[in-house]
Amino acid sequence: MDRGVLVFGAGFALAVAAGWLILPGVFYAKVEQPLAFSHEAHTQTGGMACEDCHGFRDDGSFAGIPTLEQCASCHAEAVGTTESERKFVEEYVKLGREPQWLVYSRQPDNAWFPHAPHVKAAGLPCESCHGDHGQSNSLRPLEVNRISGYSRDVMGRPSGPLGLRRAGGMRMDDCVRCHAGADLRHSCLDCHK
Amino acid sequence: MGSSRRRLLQLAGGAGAGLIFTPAPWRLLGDSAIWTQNWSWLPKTPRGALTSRATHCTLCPAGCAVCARSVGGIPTGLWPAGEPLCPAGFAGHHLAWHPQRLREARHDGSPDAAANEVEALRGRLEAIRARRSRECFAVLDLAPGRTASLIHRRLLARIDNGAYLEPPAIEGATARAVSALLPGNVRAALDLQRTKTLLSVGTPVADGWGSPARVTRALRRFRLVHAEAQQSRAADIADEWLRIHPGSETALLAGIAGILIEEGLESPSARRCPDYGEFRAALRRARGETGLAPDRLRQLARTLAREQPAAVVADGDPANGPYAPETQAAAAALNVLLGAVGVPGGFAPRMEVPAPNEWAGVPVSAIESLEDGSIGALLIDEPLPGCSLPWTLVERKLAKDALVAACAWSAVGVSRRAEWIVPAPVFLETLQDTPPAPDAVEASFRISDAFLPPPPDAIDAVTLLARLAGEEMAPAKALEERAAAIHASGNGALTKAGDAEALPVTALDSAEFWQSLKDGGEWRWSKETGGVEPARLFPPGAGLSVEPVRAAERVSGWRPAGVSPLLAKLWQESELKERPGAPRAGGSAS
Amino acid sequence: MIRKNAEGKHARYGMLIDLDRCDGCGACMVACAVENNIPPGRPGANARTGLNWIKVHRIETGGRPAFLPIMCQQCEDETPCVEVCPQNAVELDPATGVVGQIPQRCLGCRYCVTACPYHARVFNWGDPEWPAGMEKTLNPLVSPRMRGVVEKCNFCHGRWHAAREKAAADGSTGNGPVNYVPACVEACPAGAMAFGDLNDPDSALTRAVAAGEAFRLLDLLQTGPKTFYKTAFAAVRKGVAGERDA
Amino acid sequence: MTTALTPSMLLQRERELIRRGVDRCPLPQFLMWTAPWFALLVFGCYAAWLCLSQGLFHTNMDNQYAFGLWIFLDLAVIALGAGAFFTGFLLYVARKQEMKAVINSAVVIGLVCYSGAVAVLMVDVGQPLRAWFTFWHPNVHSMLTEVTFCITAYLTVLLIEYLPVALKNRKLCRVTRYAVFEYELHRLMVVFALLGAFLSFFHQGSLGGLYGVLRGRPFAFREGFGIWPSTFFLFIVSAAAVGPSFIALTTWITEKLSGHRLVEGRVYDTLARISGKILLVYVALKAADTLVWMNATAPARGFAARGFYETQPFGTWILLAEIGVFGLLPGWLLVSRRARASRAVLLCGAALACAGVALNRFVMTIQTLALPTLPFERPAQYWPSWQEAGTFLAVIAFGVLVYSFSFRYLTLFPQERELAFGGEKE
Repeated sequence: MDRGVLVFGAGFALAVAAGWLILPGVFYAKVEQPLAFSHEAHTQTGGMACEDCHGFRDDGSFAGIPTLEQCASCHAEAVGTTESERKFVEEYVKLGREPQWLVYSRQPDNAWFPHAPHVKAAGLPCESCHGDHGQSNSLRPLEVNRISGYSRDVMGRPSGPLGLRRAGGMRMDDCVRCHAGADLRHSCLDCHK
Repeated sequence: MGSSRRRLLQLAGGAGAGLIFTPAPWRLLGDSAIWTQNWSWLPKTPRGALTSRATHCTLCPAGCAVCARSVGGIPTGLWPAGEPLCPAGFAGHHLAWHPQRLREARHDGSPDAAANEVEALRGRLEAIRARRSRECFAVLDLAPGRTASLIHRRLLARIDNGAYLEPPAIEGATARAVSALLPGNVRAALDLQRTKTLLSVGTPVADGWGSPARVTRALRRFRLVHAEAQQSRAADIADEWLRIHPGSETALLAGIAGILIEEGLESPSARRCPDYGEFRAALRRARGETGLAPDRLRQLARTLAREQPAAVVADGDPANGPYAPETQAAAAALNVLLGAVGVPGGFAPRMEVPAPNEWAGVPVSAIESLEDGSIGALLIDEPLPGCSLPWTLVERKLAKDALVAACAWSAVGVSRRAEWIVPAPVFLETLQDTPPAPDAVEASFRISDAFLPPPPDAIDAVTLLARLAGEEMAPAKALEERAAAIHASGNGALTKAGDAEALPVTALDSAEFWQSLKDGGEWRWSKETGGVEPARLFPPGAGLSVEPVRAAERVSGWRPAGVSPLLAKLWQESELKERPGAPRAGGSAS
Repeated sequence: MIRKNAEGKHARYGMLIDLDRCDGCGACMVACAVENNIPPGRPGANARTGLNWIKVHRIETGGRPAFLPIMCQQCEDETPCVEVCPQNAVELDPATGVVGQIPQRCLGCRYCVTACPYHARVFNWGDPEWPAGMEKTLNPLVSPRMRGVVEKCNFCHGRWHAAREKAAADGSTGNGPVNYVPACVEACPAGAMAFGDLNDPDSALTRAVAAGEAFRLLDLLQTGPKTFYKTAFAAVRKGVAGERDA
Repeated sequence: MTTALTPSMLLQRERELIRRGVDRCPLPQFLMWTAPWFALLVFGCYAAWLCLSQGLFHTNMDNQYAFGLWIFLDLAVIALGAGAFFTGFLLYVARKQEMKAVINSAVVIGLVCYSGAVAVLMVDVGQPLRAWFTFWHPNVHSMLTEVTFCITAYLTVLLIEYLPVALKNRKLCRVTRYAVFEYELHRLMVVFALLGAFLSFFHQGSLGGLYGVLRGRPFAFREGFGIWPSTFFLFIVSAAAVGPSFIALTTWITEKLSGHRLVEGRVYDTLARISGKILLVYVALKAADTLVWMNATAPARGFAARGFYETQPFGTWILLAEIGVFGLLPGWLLVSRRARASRAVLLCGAALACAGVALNRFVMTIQTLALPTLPFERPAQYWPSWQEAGTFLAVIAFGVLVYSFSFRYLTLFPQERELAFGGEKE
């Protein structure tokens, strides 16, 4: 067991440690949201439900993130005292500038995810895919894959530290897990466009 | 020295081996493959609410009803709404983004402010007025027959010695020749939807003539006999193709007319025409060689006489432009002989869309009618692609130091000759309406709404002319006034978008009428006109000569596929439009 | 063959094209390009390098020429392209009978393009380019492809997705066949194209096929195409489908 | 503490790399020989870079000719590269000891042919970054999956077979650990030779199967046994037939270029004899298959056989040339002892055999795509663009360079020292 094997072993251990602990973080760039926003403030103190802001349009398509004027209907003037709300009213509502929210669940352009069949036909609760995002008090930064450009919540195996699975699931594996069970899995064309 | 390098190598070897057991290389492999589907230079589809609104396609006189599907307010497709659409219609929403679209004003090719052009034109106008010279201020309207054209003529009346010019158009040439035979200034149009047999001489019936989509849908209903020297697209789809000698169009028409008279198959209204005897004499002299067997000509004449209502169209062909006046006169005379003039299914009198009475303006004058060098300033209005005009025709009429300005959709059309070019708002950027279709007898008024913002310094020709005439006018205002005039006339009925039944105009108030027109509704007015008798067989002073057609100035005037780059799918990326027997551009059909 | 399964959930979409009505105007080709975000031709593109999911051919038949629109025939008997694709980027969707081409998995080896007897597959020889601003008019139901991948007609599967979403939004919970119309069928001014479900016995398509007036191209190759053609003239059928000794 | 390298020291260092008892031309002259090939390699890499970075519109391929000329050249190069597996098979299995003289050269030729072919495939494929999808989502029904698996596997086997040849280099085998590893590896060569033969048997066959399974192309479609069309077996036999001939050709060319004898006459004779016999077997099988195809397979699919040969320039001459001139003639030349005796006739027979197999690959690739399948289609012409030609020339240049360096620094021909320089027997 001369020194060569030891050195080789040291290099081996170093690489494995780096690979599993540090590298996954390096794959993703953290991007901050333009504004701090608390779902909890709106659902608890504001007493609102998911559908109030994230509703369906009358033609059945999902409206997604509320528009500025929807927010401005309550926030024409600062309702609370928090700094981020003041910044929202000053820099966005007054100037009529649409905040560029970063969407955690933005699916790739080639994936077709309609909310109507899942929410209305299958009656799934928002938490089944979005996890506890609805009760979050602050918005975590969006982790964008530096190479593929997709959000971490949407693409690739959840390789967090030691590969622990993240809460909620909007990755392909999560969709396939439900669809395979409910005999809804025919071919790639079901969800790809 | 040796051992430290070897140690380093061993360390690197260990690290390399260790990496294999971490997710890093495999994630790299996976992410780079996924990266190939999300390249930054690949366009992303737009996001936003999917909406669909009814409007009309005003890219050609047909004015077909369309449903504009939009994402976030930007139209992503025009789809049929009850009536068929032609290929250019499906890509009409691309005109606003056309790569050759002019977006900023230009003076002699270099970018300049649009306002300078208005000043330059106003200065030239003052100079013409000051010099009291014969020179006139002319507007060359390359999309004649629209409401904007009427406004041009009204505003030109306010500018002393203003002249309104229309390009020599092929379409409707026969209809114009037949109108000359009708008493009074009644305009005739071919009632194609009710025709049973149509003899088209050279007219490209299958390439955007008349209302292209309606012609395609009606093709199975009437028998089309097409006479042309080369196997064009119209010859392909015709039920019978007569391969005549090039230039023997007049001989063919005269031949058929002769056989009709010989066998006494001509219509009684023709016999009643005063110049019937003189026409028969002229026919005997006009014997020409058509390249067809005599019995085939006889059989064709009998078919035309038997399968009524039959009509003859000899507008001209894209290769040679409009036919000589003698040919069109012969075609008009043949229509009279067949009894196709003034009756449904033939050349019936066209209902005119009412316009406000105070819109009387300068008369329409053809470019040839002006004397040479008489145009001091020329404003070209080119809102659409599709009109090509031999510039020599216009150049002769320009004065030495004439100023040529243009309001154009792009700088590549006829407007490339202009010193000043200002971008004009195009289809879907401003309210527009369509000229009367050469193959529609009933009067109809349809407009296309504005979906997109026009380029920042775009000026409509009407607005520019209004500024010169010291008046405030915009396309929307003009259309609204015309709608009010139509509503005041109390004629016709309005079909709201999506409804089937038509409401008489009187049942709506003026504001609701205008609003439902903007929402894609359509006003129609048709009245069963009593049989109008043709006044004569021949326009006064026209002879009947059968020597080959004098190739007029090459004017295509057709609506080629300039609307969107996607039409390259037909003209370049497939062999569909290749002329049969043409040398193979790309190679085999695949 | 995908037979209709017990609950009647599976569809086998097919097409019936009346060659006597088609006059080669090309509206279907433009409508298809608008609906499926097919980019305008590269400079110098020709009939063989251009991108067209549906191509109309002009065919000499002695008398009046025939016009034949050809797109992917959605073959279902050991589909040639599905058999040869090395990484399963092409598969026959049992729910709709459509042969699906997945651009994200296709590595552009073009083996399926050689395998297809109908030349219905085209390859992106270069990156798709639209004039500045025109990408705002792309159809969100279809994702634009990238260079180096094969693409083909999938009976406007984006519209099938939209129809499924609309059905769910209107309260239907099942995932049975939905009614939708591809872009070319909606576009045809002459009404020459009919789209239907071969599993549905009383659709116009199935009746015409059962009545035997409809024929298929290259049916001796037994690939089971689901696009049927119809014509009243023997000369047109001979020009289009070749000698019929059988 | 490396001292400044004077030119003479450099030459001395370089000569130490060359095998003892064998002399090679001086380094400058060798570099003069490699310079044009390097230029060609750089030019070809630029052409390939254009295709990779901007897109395949740089080639003249299109939707009808989805496979271009470089795919035919790929197939031909892989067929010629079959010399490696077959020579290995003859040496380690059929116990033909003469093969020992050319086995190293055969391995290098095989490595060069396969790596070149795979490199061109990487440029020809539209999305090379997704090439691993075939391993991750394999379609077990597709012949191309099998080709991809076996070619990559056989490429690694070739690399492993190349290692001992490389490690016997005079300087490298001074490191004891390499020498021990090389010796151990040498004892395992039998296993790798067998593995190589098995993998080559399958991918040469699958390359043939690529065309045989095309039910949409009646010109190429063949019935077969089980899932393998007849072209599967024809491609294997033709590759095995042409392998030894190509080895004989390259050995002769190297002799001419290096100016001294490398192998005994007996080796040429054995290579030619084996190649001739298998070639005649191939011609018989090919003739039988063509008859079955013309009378049964194609007509059943509605395509009369003569229709395939009415499109210019693919007349019936191409069929007769492939079976007659390039099949029967070289077969007879290589088999008859009298003809084989004169080296010129032997080499001419070998060259004809190689050309025959290349013509077969050309016909299966280009003629299959050229012939129309729909009755109204018109045949189309295709001419490769300079980028295509440049990419393939780069592969040839890469091959020549690797072979030149291997010949200079490694022992490709063990008998060379004894034949050319009177040294002791290996």
